[in-house]
Amino acid sequence: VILLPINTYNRLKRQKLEAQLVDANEKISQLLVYEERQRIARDLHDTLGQKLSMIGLKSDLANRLIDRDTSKAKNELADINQTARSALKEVREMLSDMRGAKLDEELEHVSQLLNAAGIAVEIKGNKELKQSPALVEDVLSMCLKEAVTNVVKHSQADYCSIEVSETSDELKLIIEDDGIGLSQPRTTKGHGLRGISERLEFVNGEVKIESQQGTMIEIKIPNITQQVKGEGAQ
Amino acid sequence: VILLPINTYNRLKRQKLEAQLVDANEKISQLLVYEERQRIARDLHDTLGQKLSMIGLKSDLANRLIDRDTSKAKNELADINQTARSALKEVREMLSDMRGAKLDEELEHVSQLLNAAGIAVEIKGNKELKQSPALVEDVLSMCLKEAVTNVVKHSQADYCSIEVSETSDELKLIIEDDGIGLSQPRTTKGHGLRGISERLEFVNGEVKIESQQGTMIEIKIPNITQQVKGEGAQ
Amino acid sequence: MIKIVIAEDQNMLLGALGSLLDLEDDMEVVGKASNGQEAVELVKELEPDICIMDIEMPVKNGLDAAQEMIDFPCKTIILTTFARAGYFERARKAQVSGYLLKDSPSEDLASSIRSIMTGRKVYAPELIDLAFEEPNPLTER
Ligand SMILES: Nc1ncnc2c1ncn2[C@@H]1O[C@H](COP(=O)(O)OP(=O)(O)OP(=O)(O)O)[C@@H](O)[C@H]1O
Ligand SMILES: Nc1ncnc2c1ncn2[C@@H]1O[C@H](COP(=O)(O)OP(=O)(O)OP(=O)(O)O)[C@@H](O)[C@H]1O
Ligand SMILES: [Mg+2]
Ligand SMILES: [Mg+2]
Ligand SMILES: [Mg+2]
Repeated sequence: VILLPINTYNRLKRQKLEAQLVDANEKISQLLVYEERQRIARDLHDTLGQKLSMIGLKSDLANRLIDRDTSKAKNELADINQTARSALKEVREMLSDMRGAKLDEELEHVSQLLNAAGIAVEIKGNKELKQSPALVEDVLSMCLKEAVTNVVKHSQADYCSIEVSETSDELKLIIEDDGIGLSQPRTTKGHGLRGISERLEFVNGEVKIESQQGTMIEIKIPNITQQVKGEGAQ
Repeated sequence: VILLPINTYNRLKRQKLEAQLVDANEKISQLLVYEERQRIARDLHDTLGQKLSMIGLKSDLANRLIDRDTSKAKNELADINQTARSALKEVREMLSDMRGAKLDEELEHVSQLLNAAGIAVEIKGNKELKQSPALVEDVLSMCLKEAVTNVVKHSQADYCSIEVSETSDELKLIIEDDGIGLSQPRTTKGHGLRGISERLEFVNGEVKIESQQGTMIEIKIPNITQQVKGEGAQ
Repeated sequence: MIKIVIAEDQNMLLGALGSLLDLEDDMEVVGKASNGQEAVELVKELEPDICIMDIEMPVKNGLDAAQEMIDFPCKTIILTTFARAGYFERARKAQVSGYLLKDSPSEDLASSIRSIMTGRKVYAPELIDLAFEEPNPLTER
């Protein structure tokens, strides 16, 4: 007689709690996204907007000055050049600030992806990068994701290995599967491999794909370039 | 004697549930922020980075051309000008995209835009979409914004009507004004109409523009494609 | 001749904007200020037809300055880059004649100035943000 009400009371309380938690956390999610947006918006606002407006006005002015006073026009052009460069640097900085793609997180993510697809996975080498700039880590993580997505989608493999090695000379990522390989006529014109090449270009990296038994994709980013590019990106 | 254990069991279960919920929701939060960042970073990379590099290069070039060929130098300057403006436009769009373009909000926004410009506005049909995927709603809202911006900027109209209709076959948007029409030689090489076409391609939609008295722009997105494309986008 | 005072805290922008408007045959930039306070003083002193102002400036921002000049015969134009929550509303309260993009082509700016001289108001659609005073999601529900 007493047991049931307490049980019910507890159950109801639990259900209410559940609902509250869901609600609260949803709000937190929204808030986080909201704050992130606001932050980015502020950044864009204060720096880029100003610089781009300036470039707009000064190119207008230079154009009109050309026939009247070339040396003044040249001064304006020098300002434009300078402004474009510093704006570009800011874009890079913003990119590296915003990066969410930490390599260790992405490794965890792709492992789960492969597991879910019934493909055994082996991860070798460094899981965390010690000396690579943020932008490089970002690019590498994106390459990892694309390559593993391809393994899951196309390879029919049973096994996939992922190896990361970071030396003072270069950063290397090898993804190898034992699937059907690339030899079959490629059906789709996908964006994956192209995306990998394009982003690697940004950090002077390169990609090599081999396909004998299964597929091997090797990505290299030289360290010297990392530093040069990294300065702007840090 | 019996009461307590059941109570305890319930309490423990509740606590475990609590912890799980907190955990799960925290992950969702992180994921949302992560995805948002990635998306914005991609956008920035693709649009601003490229444009700024181009401005840098072209200002260099113009500087060298100035003494040899002023008319070429002027062309480069016009390109720089155009590029800076379109980059700013993209930043503006990005900022407003970050708000997530819901159709009902966009309708509200464009009404105020038209009001502020002294143009009477009439909105007919569905204000909220029932069955269209997020991507389609996004594209439609963007088209609405571009079209109305054009009405405000170019039409000199007194009246503008906006009609949305969503059937099982297709989604349709008609924007009609009673202004000067498109017949006059178009002065600028704008991005607005091109942007509309480009985004509609994405969802297999089409745009038709008619201009007899005033301007009528009709946008259609077939429903079958919405579903196919929508799956990937949801 | 349309007499103009410009207020902008970014020196390079101030210079470029001034030179561009000076190149128009019917316009003359009679004064340049680097904040809202200076702008108000210059307008009192020089009695221009038009005062063009940036919003974000030290000492006194452009919107506050416009509010202060609400009864002056001089017409004010606000130039800015992005729509920011609440700005447009305040600009309207300050009865500004123009609310325009900082990066609008100089011909467009010049023609907006001319039409403002005839008593019209010109607002750039890109900057109107009334509906979007982005609600904070925590207070929304
Ligand atoms: N590990 C792999 N095993 C077998 N085939 C592969 C593998 N990786 C890529 N391919 C082949 O190469 C093609 C191109 O890959 P890509 O990633 O560029 O495009 P996609 O995966 O088809 O499309 P998207 O990545 O844009 O979704 C694939 O369609 C597939 O045929
Ligand atoms: N509703 C309209 N009434 C009259 N003319 C219009 C209308 N919509 C567009 N136009 C004309 O078509 C041209 C092209 O429009 P589009 O949106 O592509 O470019 P824009 O508005 O000039 O520049 P942007 O959209 O990039 O700011 C405009 O410049 C204008 O001359
Ligand atoms: Mg792929
Ligand atoms: Mg347009
Ligand atoms: Mg300022």
